[in-house]
Amino acid sequence: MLSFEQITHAIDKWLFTTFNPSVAIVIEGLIVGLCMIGLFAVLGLVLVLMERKVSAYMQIRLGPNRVGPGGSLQTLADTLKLAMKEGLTPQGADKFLFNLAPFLVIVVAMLILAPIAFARNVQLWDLNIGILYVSAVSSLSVIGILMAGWASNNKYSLLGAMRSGAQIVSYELSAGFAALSIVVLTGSLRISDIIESQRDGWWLFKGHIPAIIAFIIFIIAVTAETNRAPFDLAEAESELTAGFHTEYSGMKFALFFLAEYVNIFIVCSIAATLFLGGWMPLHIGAWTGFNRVMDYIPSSIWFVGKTFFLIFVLMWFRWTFPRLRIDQLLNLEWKYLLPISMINLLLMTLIAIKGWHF
Amino acid sequence: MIEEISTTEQGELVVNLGPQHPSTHGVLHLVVTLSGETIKKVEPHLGYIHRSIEKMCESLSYRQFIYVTSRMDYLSSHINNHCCALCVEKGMQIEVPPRARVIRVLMDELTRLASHQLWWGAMAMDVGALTPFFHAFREREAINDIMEETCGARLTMNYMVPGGVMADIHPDFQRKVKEFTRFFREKIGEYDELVTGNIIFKSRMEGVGFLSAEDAVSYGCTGPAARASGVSCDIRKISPYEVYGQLQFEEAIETGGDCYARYLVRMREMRESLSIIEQLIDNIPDGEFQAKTKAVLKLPKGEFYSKVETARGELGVYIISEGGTTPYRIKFRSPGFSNLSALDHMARGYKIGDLVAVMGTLDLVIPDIDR
Amino acid sequence: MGSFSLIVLVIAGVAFSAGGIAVSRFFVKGSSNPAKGEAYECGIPSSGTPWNQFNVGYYLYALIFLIFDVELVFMYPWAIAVRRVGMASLVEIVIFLFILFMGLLYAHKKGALKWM
Amino acid sequence: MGWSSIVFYLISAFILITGLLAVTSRHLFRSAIWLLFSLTGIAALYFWLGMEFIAAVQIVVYVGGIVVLIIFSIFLTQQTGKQLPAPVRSRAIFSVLAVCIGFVLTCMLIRQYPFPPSRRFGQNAPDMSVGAIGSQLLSVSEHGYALPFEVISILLLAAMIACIVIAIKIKPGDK
Amino acid sequence: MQKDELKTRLGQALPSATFEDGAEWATILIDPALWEDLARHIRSEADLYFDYLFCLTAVDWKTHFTVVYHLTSTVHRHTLVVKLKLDRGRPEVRTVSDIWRTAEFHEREAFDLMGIVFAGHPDLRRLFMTDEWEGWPLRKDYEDPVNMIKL
Amino acid sequence: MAFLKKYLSDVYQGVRSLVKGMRLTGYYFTHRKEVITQQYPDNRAEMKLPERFRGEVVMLHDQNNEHACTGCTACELACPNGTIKIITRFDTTPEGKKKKALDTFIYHLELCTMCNLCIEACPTDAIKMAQNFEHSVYDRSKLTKKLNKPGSKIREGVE
Amino acid sequence: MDVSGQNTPGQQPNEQHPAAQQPNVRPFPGDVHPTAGGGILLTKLDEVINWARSNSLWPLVFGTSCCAIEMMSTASAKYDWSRFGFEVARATPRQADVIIIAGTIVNKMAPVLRRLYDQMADPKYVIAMGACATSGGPFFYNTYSVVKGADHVIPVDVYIAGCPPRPEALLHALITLQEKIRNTHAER
Amino acid sequence: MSQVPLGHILFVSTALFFIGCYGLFTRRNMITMLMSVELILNSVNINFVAFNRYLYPEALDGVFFTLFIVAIAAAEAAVAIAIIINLYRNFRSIDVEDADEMKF
Ligand code: SF4
Ligand code: SF4
Ligand code: SF4
Repeated sequence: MLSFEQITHAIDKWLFTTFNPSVAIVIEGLIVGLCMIGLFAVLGLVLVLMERKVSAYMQIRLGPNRVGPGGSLQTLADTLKLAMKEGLTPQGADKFLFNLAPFLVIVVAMLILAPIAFARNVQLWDLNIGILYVSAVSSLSVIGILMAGWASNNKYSLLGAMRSGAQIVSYELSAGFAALSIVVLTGSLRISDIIESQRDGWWLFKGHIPAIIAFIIFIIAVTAETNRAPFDLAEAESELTAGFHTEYSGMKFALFFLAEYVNIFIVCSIAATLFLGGWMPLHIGAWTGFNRVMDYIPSSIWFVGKTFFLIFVLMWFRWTFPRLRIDQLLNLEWKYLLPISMINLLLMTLIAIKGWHF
Repeated sequence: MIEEISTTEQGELVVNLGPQHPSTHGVLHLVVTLSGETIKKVEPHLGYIHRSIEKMCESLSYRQFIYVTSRMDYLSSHINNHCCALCVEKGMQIEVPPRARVIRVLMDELTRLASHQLWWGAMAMDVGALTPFFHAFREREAINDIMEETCGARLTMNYMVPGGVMADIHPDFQRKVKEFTRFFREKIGEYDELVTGNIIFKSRMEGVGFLSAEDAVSYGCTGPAARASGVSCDIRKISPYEVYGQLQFEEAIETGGDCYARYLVRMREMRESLSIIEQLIDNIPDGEFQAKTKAVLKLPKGEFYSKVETARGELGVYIISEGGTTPYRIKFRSPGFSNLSALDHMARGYKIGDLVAVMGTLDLVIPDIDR
Repeated sequence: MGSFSLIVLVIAGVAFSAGGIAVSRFFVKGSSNPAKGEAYECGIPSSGTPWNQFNVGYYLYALIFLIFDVELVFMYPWAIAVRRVGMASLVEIVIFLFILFMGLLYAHKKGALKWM
Repeated sequence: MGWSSIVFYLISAFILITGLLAVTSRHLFRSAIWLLFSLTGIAALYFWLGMEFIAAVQIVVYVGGIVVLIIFSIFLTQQTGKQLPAPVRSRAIFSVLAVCIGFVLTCMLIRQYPFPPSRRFGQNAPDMSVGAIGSQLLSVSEHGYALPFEVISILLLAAMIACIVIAIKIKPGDK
Repeated sequence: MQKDELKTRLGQALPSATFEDGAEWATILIDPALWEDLARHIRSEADLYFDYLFCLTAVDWKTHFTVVYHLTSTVHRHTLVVKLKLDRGRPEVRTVSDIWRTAEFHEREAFDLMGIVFAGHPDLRRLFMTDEWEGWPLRKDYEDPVNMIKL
Repeated sequence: MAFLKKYLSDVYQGVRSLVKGMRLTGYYFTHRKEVITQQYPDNRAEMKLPERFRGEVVMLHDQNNEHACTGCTACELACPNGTIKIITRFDTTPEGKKKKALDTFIYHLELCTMCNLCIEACPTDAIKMAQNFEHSVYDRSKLTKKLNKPGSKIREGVE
Repeated sequence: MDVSGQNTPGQQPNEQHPAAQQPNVRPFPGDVHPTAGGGILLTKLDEVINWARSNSLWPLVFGTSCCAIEMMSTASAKYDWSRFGFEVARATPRQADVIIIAGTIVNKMAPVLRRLYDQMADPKYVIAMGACATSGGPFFYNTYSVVKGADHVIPVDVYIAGCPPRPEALLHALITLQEKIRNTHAER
Repeated sequence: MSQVPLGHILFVSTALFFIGCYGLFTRRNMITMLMSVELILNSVNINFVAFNRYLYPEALDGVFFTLFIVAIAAAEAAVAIAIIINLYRNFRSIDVEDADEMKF
């Protein structure tokens, strides 16, 4: 069947045969840019709708079902409405930074998409420090939040921004350690290598207990990094009315909203790549028969499936748990996750060196 | 006065929570002085829903003024009406027929259940868990339907009249209530599963907002807020009204004094109310549902005080009559008012997140405080 | 398509956000009134500046984070080299981590990780 | 002059402009943001030089760490509401002069010294991958950096302890 | 302690007090000047120990005010009603908010709605009404043509 | 060691309690039958309101446009918040003597609190509570109603 | 079309619902008397904008008293207003589209309400829920502190009678508001 | 990258260095001075990397020097800011003008 891979490469070849390289690359860049914008929009719409439906069913209700078939157009209506809503800037706010913050957040989210492998050989830039690049760029997003909270000239915003600042930077550590424990196994930061190394099974299964621990820690950490409940102190509605984007309205608010969901997608896809083999179908050792069957499912499906499963898990957390208090939150990181992940990393190193993994 | 507060010592931040705020359950206005995230001072500002009910009642007849009181503590509106009816009956020595007494008590307990369910959902929402709210409302709706069938309204059912109840219970009443109790007995287990045992919730609640027994009495706290500190203050036990004297039920008392204790007290009260309902539902005596009363009620000259146990604590109605058809002066001693006065004492030194938890477990209803 | 994609992505991001905001600018004429620009504070006129607060708590965490961040950076090349270098790498990293772990313990003892 | 050199000059311009803004802006927070951009630009420069790892390190440590720390300290020291005072004119002029002179001199030096381009520059692109860095970092041979590696950890430990010792003093309640 | 025992007990504690009959609880009418001492007395005495002030009401009899304190004891479970007669010119009485903490809010309410001044109260401000509100709404002679529409 | 044991058991207990909660929400997520939503605007037709539900006060008219209101204003007096205004007129009976009769029954729905006191008070059961609750309008003057239909008159034999 | 009580189902007390008996007399929803630009032909763009606005009304979390409880019930599972996409209740007026004034507005609260309304971003709508918000309701007479109807403070788009209006009534009001939005010129 | 001569990169780094110096001279606020120092350090890093890339592409020592400089810069920034905060806490000002009477 026609897979993502073939399409993209056909386009690529055609461009480079018909035009001279520099023109071709410009055109290709144009296409890619449009695709990415499209991806953003679609992700925003789909994920928000998904969230609302999931929460609805967990809360024994129906959720949006009147706008469009089965409520499918609900989020579209919301987006349009937000676009048609006045975006006001409070006086006393630092206008420049206030307007800059949403841009920064969106651009950062965009940049992280570069090394993500959406399907077999479908990847913008397979750079040799893939994972490190992702964690590096994602550490930029906290600046956007601090900027927004700072510029709003609003107490709730400032409190929310400081909270999420401390929270995000803290949890970056354990996320990094968890990722490292896979890097130790693969011996490369390159995304494609990491996926390739799971040809005979996903690390989650190959890596014994340490891999599972690392996986859990990673999920918790990214939940905190994306300010999701139960770690959503930045937007703790009942305490600070809306956290760092209290003063944002209309499209600027929509951009924050969108960036939040795109970040969720990104971290989940990274988790899927590290532990569940990205687009790699479920292979088990040398069971060639089984593996071949699995290969019939196109790689893009695998990738999307895994990612959305993880996203669902995040939503499951959100709609089940109460919110932590700020000090408990930081305790969890510094007293539990960080030490555990350090020890876990050492175990993993031992396994890697001794080659005990499958 | 906000200006005068805001010039605090360097590094202290004065934040207004409310009047419009998700977690203040209405229009309570708290001026919170923070240093970092730690609460230095909480100053409640009331009156954003002060509807001058006491003044109104001075110009309403003894039949009419009852309905206004269901707007005070609308979550236990039934019990408010009950208290007023009791006070009028006390003044006129009306003998309430036994059937009416039992019906009243049943309604009270159902109201208490509904109120506690809403509290449970809302408080879980305050600490960030959104799903319990919807589960709680499923049960609450079941109660509302029963109420609606018999009283004709979902929330502000004006069902109590001096001398009994306005109408006889609906034929389906007993069946439905039995169904409900069976249904709720199993669901309350889910409550524990979802919230009570949850490690995050526990750590949010335990050791937060401590209130000692002495302070509880001195601040005039009543109801679950005081019982959680080990003060026995259940009017249903101390000075039983209606048929509470003949019933077997326990006064839920904890000694923790913190938010978690208050939480547990209310959870136990739900079970107690259930058992009360189960005791009564099958043996409602036959007979009149309303005593014969004159068309126009006149209380003799004098003072009459009656108190009942609402879902929030001790509600007192103090009527001073000059012998006319309207009260000369009427005073509602509302439980929330006194409980709120302890808020500052309870919240000091904790985090701003804890303030939300404390308010959640105090279960404040602002119109009840402001009146 | 290599590093060129970064440029493309930046441009795409800016274009996306700018486009969105431009649309709203174009379509909505907002009414304006004195209260609109004021900071929202639950409907009460905001008092004092939000920028006067001193909470070392957040800052301490950021501080310790920075240290561990640098450590993490150094561990990436290590993690890759583990397979090639073998047991020696484990020894070295154990020393490395141990020393920093001391730091963590010290911070814990001093209560720097205790929220105030 | 091809794509890459255009990109280079763009990046350089970006770095210098934002850097200049960072040291001249009168809003403390803004100048921090400009610094952030300047550092990011430098990271981009490393990317352009083909040193992805260093670029990532630059972002992680400087942008993700130091700038965040600076922003926090700005939050704490409350300078942020008001503008910074403009530099005293005499001092400004003096420093501009000094800086320009120094700059010109250095540039002249750079110009007249012919940097001998490495023989192997064109062919066999060197192994700049992280793996190489890693193994050399861990190796104990004469080109190895194992010892500095460990020493760094000591340094970090010292820094952390120092910070805590200083910071503990200022904990409200402890003073 | 029962109603009449309470009366005798208080009678010897405070000879000048007069008792009202016919009410549900022991009701004692005293001179405002003596109130604070009596309050401390009945709060502290072991056999009285009225530690719980559950209602504080201010009543406007057109000629004068009365302030009614409903006290009870969580130990002995007996109840006492204390009434103070204040003249309409300058209604002032000593605060008891330092004896029963709950009085702080109740007294503020009484001040706000009835204009009773409680000397020595920590902060005697308007509680329900806005600070710039004039008049004492619950007084019988209160008129507000703007807001009050008579039925 | 004891510290470590406690540490681990803490972790275990915590995770267990969390899993419990997730199991519950998971159950509800997977069991659609638990959904209790009633889709209001679609179920208008079959919506069953209890007959005691108090939606608004209406005056009963029979087929030949007659009601039972004598204009005694008992309801007006009973109403705690002046929702009802009775305007009476005197029309002459065939016997030639003047008789008080209802002219207009003005009912301020926007004031009414559905407290049922007027119904209780009415000696002739001329008014009752209807279940209609859809009272949303764009301007509130539309909520002030005239309950007796134009041209309606009092039913024979009602005193 | 008017809702005056003549043809309410009072005559047949056992009839469940007005619509059941006079479907043609009272089209759903409410009475849509022509509002500004109601009758005139709308452009396609207007239709799209109005469609979006009417289908994503985010309410502000604003409940002062009893009616707020019924508002909660409307949000709750049984009458789930999220079916219409109303469930995104925002705590900050900047992101909210509609204030549902659920409860009594007293003189002390009025300026707050005004300020909240002012701080909302355009376009913004107001629903007065319950007798109190509509006219002062039970507290119309003999009270010194209650605002006699929220429309003395801010312009109201839709009024609901009832004390409290049952959740369906609130849904009905929201649908009525949607109707109104669809019939207005989208502002440019 | 081969078309861009090494001199240009050095030019950029020098410019950055002196921008940093300018900030160091003119600013009186400790935090901004710290920022200037960071700029200076970065300009040095650029040099290291560039030299390594252009002149000794077979070795990695430039990279390592950069790495260690980064690490040291981080430590230095952390300590510096700790001190700044502490000064601020005690003296309510982080202006070097009044720094002279600041002593612990
Ligand atoms: S129901 Fe109550 S408020 Fe309504 S008209 Fe009848 S008496 Fe008046
Ligand atoms: S409705 Fe009934 S009570 Fe009212 S005026 Fe008519 S007859 Fe009298
Ligand atoms: S209308 Fe009725 S229910 Fe609603 S707020 Fe007013 S009194 Fe309460």
